[in-house]
Amino acid sequence: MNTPTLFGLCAVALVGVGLYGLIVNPQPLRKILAFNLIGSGVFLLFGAIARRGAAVGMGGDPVPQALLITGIVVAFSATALAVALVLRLFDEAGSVTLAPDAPAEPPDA
Amino acid sequence: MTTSLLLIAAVGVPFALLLACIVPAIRERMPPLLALAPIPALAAALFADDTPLVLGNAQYALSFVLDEPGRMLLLVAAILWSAAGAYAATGLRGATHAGGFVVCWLMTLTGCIGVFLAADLVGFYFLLAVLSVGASGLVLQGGTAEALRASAVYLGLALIAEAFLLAGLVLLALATPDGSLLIRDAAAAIPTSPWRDLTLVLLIVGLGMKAGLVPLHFWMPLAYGVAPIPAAAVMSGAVVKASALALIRFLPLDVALPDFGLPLAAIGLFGAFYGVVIGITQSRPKIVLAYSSVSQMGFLVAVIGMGLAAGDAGAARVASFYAAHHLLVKGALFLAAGVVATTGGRQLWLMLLPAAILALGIGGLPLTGGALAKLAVKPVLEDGLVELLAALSAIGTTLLMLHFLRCLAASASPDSAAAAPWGTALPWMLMFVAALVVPWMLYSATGIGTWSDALQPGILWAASWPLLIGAGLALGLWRWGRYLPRAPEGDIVVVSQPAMRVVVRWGDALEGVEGVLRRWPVAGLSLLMLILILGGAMFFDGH
Amino acid sequence: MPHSLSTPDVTTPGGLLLVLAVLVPFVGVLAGMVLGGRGARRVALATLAAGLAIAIAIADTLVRSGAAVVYLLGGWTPPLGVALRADGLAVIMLLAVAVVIGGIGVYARADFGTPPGVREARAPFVFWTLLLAVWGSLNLVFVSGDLFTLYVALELLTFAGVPLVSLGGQPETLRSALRYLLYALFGSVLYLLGAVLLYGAYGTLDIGLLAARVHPEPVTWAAAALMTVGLLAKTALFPLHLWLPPAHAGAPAAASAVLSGLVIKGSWFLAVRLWLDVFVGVVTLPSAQTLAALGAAAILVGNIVALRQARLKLLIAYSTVAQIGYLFLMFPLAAGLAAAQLDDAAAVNGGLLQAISHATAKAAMFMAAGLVYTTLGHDRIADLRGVARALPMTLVAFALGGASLIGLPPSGGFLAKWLLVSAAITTAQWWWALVMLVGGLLTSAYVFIVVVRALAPAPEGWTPKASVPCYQQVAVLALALCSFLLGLAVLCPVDVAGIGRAVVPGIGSP
Amino acid sequence: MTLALAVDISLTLLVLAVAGWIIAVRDTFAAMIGFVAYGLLLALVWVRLAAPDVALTEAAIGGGLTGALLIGAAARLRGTEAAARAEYPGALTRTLAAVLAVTVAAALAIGVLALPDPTPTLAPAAAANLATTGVGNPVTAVLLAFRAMDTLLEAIVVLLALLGVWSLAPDRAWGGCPGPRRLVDPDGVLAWLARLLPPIGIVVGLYIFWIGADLPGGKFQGATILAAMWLLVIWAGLADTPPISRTWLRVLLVAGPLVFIVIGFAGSITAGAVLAYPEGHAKPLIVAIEIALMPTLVLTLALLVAGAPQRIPPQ
Repeated sequence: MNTPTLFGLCAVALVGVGLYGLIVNPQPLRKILAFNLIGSGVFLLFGAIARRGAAVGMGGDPVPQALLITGIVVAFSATALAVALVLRLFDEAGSVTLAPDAPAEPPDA
Repeated sequence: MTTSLLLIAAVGVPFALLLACIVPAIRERMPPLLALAPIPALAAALFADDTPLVLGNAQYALSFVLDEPGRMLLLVAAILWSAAGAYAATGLRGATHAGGFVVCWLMTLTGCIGVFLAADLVGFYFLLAVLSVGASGLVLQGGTAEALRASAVYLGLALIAEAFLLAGLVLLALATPDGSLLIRDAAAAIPTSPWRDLTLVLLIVGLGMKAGLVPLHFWMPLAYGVAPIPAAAVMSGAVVKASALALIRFLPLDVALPDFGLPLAAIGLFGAFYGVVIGITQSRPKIVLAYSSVSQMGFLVAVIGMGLAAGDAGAARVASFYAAHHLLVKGALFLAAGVVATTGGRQLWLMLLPAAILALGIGGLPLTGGALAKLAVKPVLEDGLVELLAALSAIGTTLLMLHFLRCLAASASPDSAAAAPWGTALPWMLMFVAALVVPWMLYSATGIGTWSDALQPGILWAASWPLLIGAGLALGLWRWGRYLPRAPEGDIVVVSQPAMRVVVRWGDALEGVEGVLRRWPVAGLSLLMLILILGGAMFFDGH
Repeated sequence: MPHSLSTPDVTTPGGLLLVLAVLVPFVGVLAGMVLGGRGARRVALATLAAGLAIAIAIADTLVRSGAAVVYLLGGWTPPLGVALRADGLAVIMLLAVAVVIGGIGVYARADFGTPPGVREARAPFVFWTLLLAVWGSLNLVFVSGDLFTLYVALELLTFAGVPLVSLGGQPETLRSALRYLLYALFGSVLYLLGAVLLYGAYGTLDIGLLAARVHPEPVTWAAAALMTVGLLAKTALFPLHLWLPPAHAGAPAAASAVLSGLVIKGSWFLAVRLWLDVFVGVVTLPSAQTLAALGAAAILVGNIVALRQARLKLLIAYSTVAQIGYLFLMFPLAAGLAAAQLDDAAAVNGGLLQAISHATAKAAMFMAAGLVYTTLGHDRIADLRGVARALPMTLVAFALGGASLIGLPPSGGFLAKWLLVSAAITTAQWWWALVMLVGGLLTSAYVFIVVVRALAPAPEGWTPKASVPCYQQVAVLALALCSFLLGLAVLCPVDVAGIGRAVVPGIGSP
Repeated sequence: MTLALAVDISLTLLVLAVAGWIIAVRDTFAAMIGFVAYGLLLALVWVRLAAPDVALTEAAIGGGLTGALLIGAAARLRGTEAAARAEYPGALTRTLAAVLAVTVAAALAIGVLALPDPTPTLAPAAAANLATTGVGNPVTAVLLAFRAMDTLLEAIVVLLALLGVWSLAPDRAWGGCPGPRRLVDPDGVLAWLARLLPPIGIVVGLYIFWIGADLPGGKFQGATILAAMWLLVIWAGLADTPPISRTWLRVLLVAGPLVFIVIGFAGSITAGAVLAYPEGHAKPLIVAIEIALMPTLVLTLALLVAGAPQRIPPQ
């Protein structure tokens, strides 16, 4: 068992924990949180893979490391958009449930 | 060259008129042109030869050709469309919003002529779809709730039939050597196709539905009952023949396939009697005529079936002849039904008598085209049992037609001064003359037989006795008919209403399940499960 | 191991067009942001024209050269660099999207104008900038040759699509948008996980190189399953469609057209790309059958539920659920053809045609529904009386679009169905043919219901609530006609979709 | 080695425990606090994985900005907690979810253990081409040379997300200032911090940005720190968010990607390919792009956290 493999398995476990949370927790903010957990798991796995690719004096494969930075920023943007949506939904509806109810007919234009 | 021009004009003129309907002003002025729209088709039937017309490039082309069955049917169909068009124009005079009727009429006309001429699978399928959509639109023109229902049933059946046909046509195309899409090549390749049986079943079911084979005939009484008179005339006359013609063209009649031919004939004959039995319980002339169509189309299919069973290529010609006769007579009788309903008093007999001649002609009244038609198909039906059944069917038809005449007379206008306008009476008279004369012309021109053969006393007697028996039965019907149970119009579909309720309940259940699947936790679980299933499907097969 | 894509060693002539196809819409977004207000709309419409020209130029280049168009960004060769690559499949999608977006743009001119007296209004500004963003993202999905770039493209697509859903701002649309966003993110993170695994196993993210390197082993199977399911969630394939119907219920018509016609095609296209070009020899026939089984379920359930909808927009939305199903029937057919050493062009072209004809038809139908809503003030199917009189052209467009969905000739839907049914029979998978035919029947039922209701005469004294400009009707009709006449593609002398794709010995073959 | 491994194992266990707690804990606000801690722990993991660039990004964005965003939202949504708990799915769903999540994770673990050894890597290729880019940090070389397209697209992603957030404004507030107006509490600890920290933060942020070309760090990390400083000032009430209709704001927001695209296309003339740099001028051009991206990123990241416009500023 070496460091990259250990963290690789840790990453996989994080994905599992996140998946569970994403499915069962009804609060949208917690779903966003779970999404971030899965995301960090994926990133961590990528990081472990990068570390396994250490060569020619580099501590890790720089390509995955660069992609990770992009990935983290993209995940942050997604989180920001989702949070803004949740907050606006709260402002408009007073609740944040995601349960699909029979879509009401929009008021006549 | 002339042929190409004639064929292009035959399909192109109605199509161009249809496109011109985009302009509302033209659309409102279109009715008088309805009678003229089929004239190019008439010209093509008379003067074109059998050179194919090919439009397109080497990879794919639409082709049209005027083969013998097509020519016979095109000729009589053009006459009917023209007469019915004149009749329709009279009805539309002064009507506001004639646009819908005109568009559907021209669409149906384009499809009808196109199907009669189409020589390739895709063009045929396309034009058949145009025909079905247009015809269902014509049914809709009745404007009532029943018309809506009948139109829905008609279109639904037509589209189910087209689904069968599409599958059949794809199989045909796959089995045809070097990817030819010509109907002729496809039909020739059926006997050696690896999917021969399936192809034949799909084609027969698909076309049989459209031809009104029992038990898928119920759309006929529904649709003809509610459609405006001229629309019912062209639908029962011309439109329904498209599927008969397709059967003639697609089935490999020169190869004996008794496994398919005999069941087809049996279903056809069953329909021939079924139509009579239900028909005599009806009282509206249009409905009686519709059941007569069920019966006659059944008989026609039986002829084709026997031809297929025996591998008799000649069956194509006589079946087309029979179809052509029925086209003229049935079209004429629907017009008669419309004319009689607006006629009363002394005028009435002037209208009823020709109707009686034509109606009894279907039963085989000597010297009428009907007698010729029965005579023409006789060689195909020479099997002992089938011959007997054919004779019985002639008796039944006579019975049904006499019943029709009685209903027709009863439907006459109570106003003794009422007289049908010339714009409707004249087309009816024209159709009467055409139904009398044209079959004799075709009979000799196509070489089915000679006039002198057809006029031999033995033959005349053979045609007469079923009539007499039928007349006797008709007397019995009038005496005791009130004890007969009454079948609802459109028998099967009406009886099957409770089944619909079950379907609706299933729909409810399905909607409920769909709602559950759209819940977040369920959708999330589905997602994970799918990952495992897909991964597993690769893992276990990959090992 | 056989592979279908040649390694992109060099930039081909005309390759720069691919960069333009991706970046021009995004430059339009940036310019629109700065100019704001009415400027955003002007920029968008100008970009639409320019983009269409670019797409045509790419198609021209492809057909002339007869080989895939390739561009190496920065001159760096994969695996270190990123390549853009457009084969026949990609180019056809590029063209189709350019046409559909153009139609939507013309239509939306009327709905998304900045009101007078205001410098900039929210809905128009957001719509026009995001319309371009959707377009750029889609183009990127079609031409990108790198799995990570594709991930970014998918996210771009989601970020551009979600605000379009919630443009109305009512609680229900916000809820739908949130559900869509969260589920789409769920999908994309799974996709990324798969891509990461592939990099770990093969050291590249380039599609062409991966195609040459992948072989059946646990990591690849895991990656293929994750990526595929992630993409299915974004495509809303049944039973992963929870977000789609509600998202359409309250979205503006033009946004629905974008979402239903185009956005879901992006992730579908990527799934096709992966299965046909990357995971050849990894995915197996049973897995392809699984996809098609979901597709079949989508067709049946979607159509039946569509039949039972009371609102026109929801009916069309469920029709989309069903039509997505058709898009997945091609997988086992292509696999079966390839396994029999036959050309899989019938199945691939069939699927592609289905996608394009659905994109055009569905965009037209949603916009037609939008015009109906404007005119009547509601879209209850039971009460569509008068539509035929007020909006004849729109009704014709709806019917033509419907005919394409049903598969009546000469529509694109017909040709697609013909090809797919042929492929089903050739590969002895007749049950898929059966599903397609039954689906066509169910489709015809609801199209018929809508058209007949709309044909009913209006009650006496009825007047439209609002009149719609003629050009909107023309745009809708034009798109519907595109779909209806797409079957004439059979007259095209070159098999464009096949360019740049070698004949693939197939899925499941040893 | 064994000591290092022991550290790694305990770190792993800690990360997993915090992650499990975040999912399991009843109170959303507490979970958000946990998430910030989780982000910091992850940053440690990144250090252990020899990825200092990522560690910085994770700490700044993953822990810092995301945490701030989520904590703010959780505080506002306190009232919905009870309703959400009532919606909690039943035991069957939870069991199924647990079983499936564990199965998927286990399958993934098998995949991870089956990864090839030695792993294919692009490190040698990157090293071989590093010289041509003129930058010393291979991660920066990947971001701005080898895979510059991804970085360009990423800048556009952030911008699109911002557009999406703005689109959630009520119609009446369009063009206005994002977020609620904060009141100044001159003696509050926040105001004190907001006066104390920014000068330091700005220096640190610019430093991290500047060294990014050659050492770990770069525009994203630097921009995040600067954005955080600005947000701090805003939250303390010392400054307000700018109205989104301001032209200067719009120009700055698009300037970064636009400069990137212009330099990229210039490359097709001067260096033979879009996003290529002419021989010998690579480093200055890369730095130019980074400088142009910097304000864009600072503004975008901060405004993403600030949220949708809510107020029309007094004219």
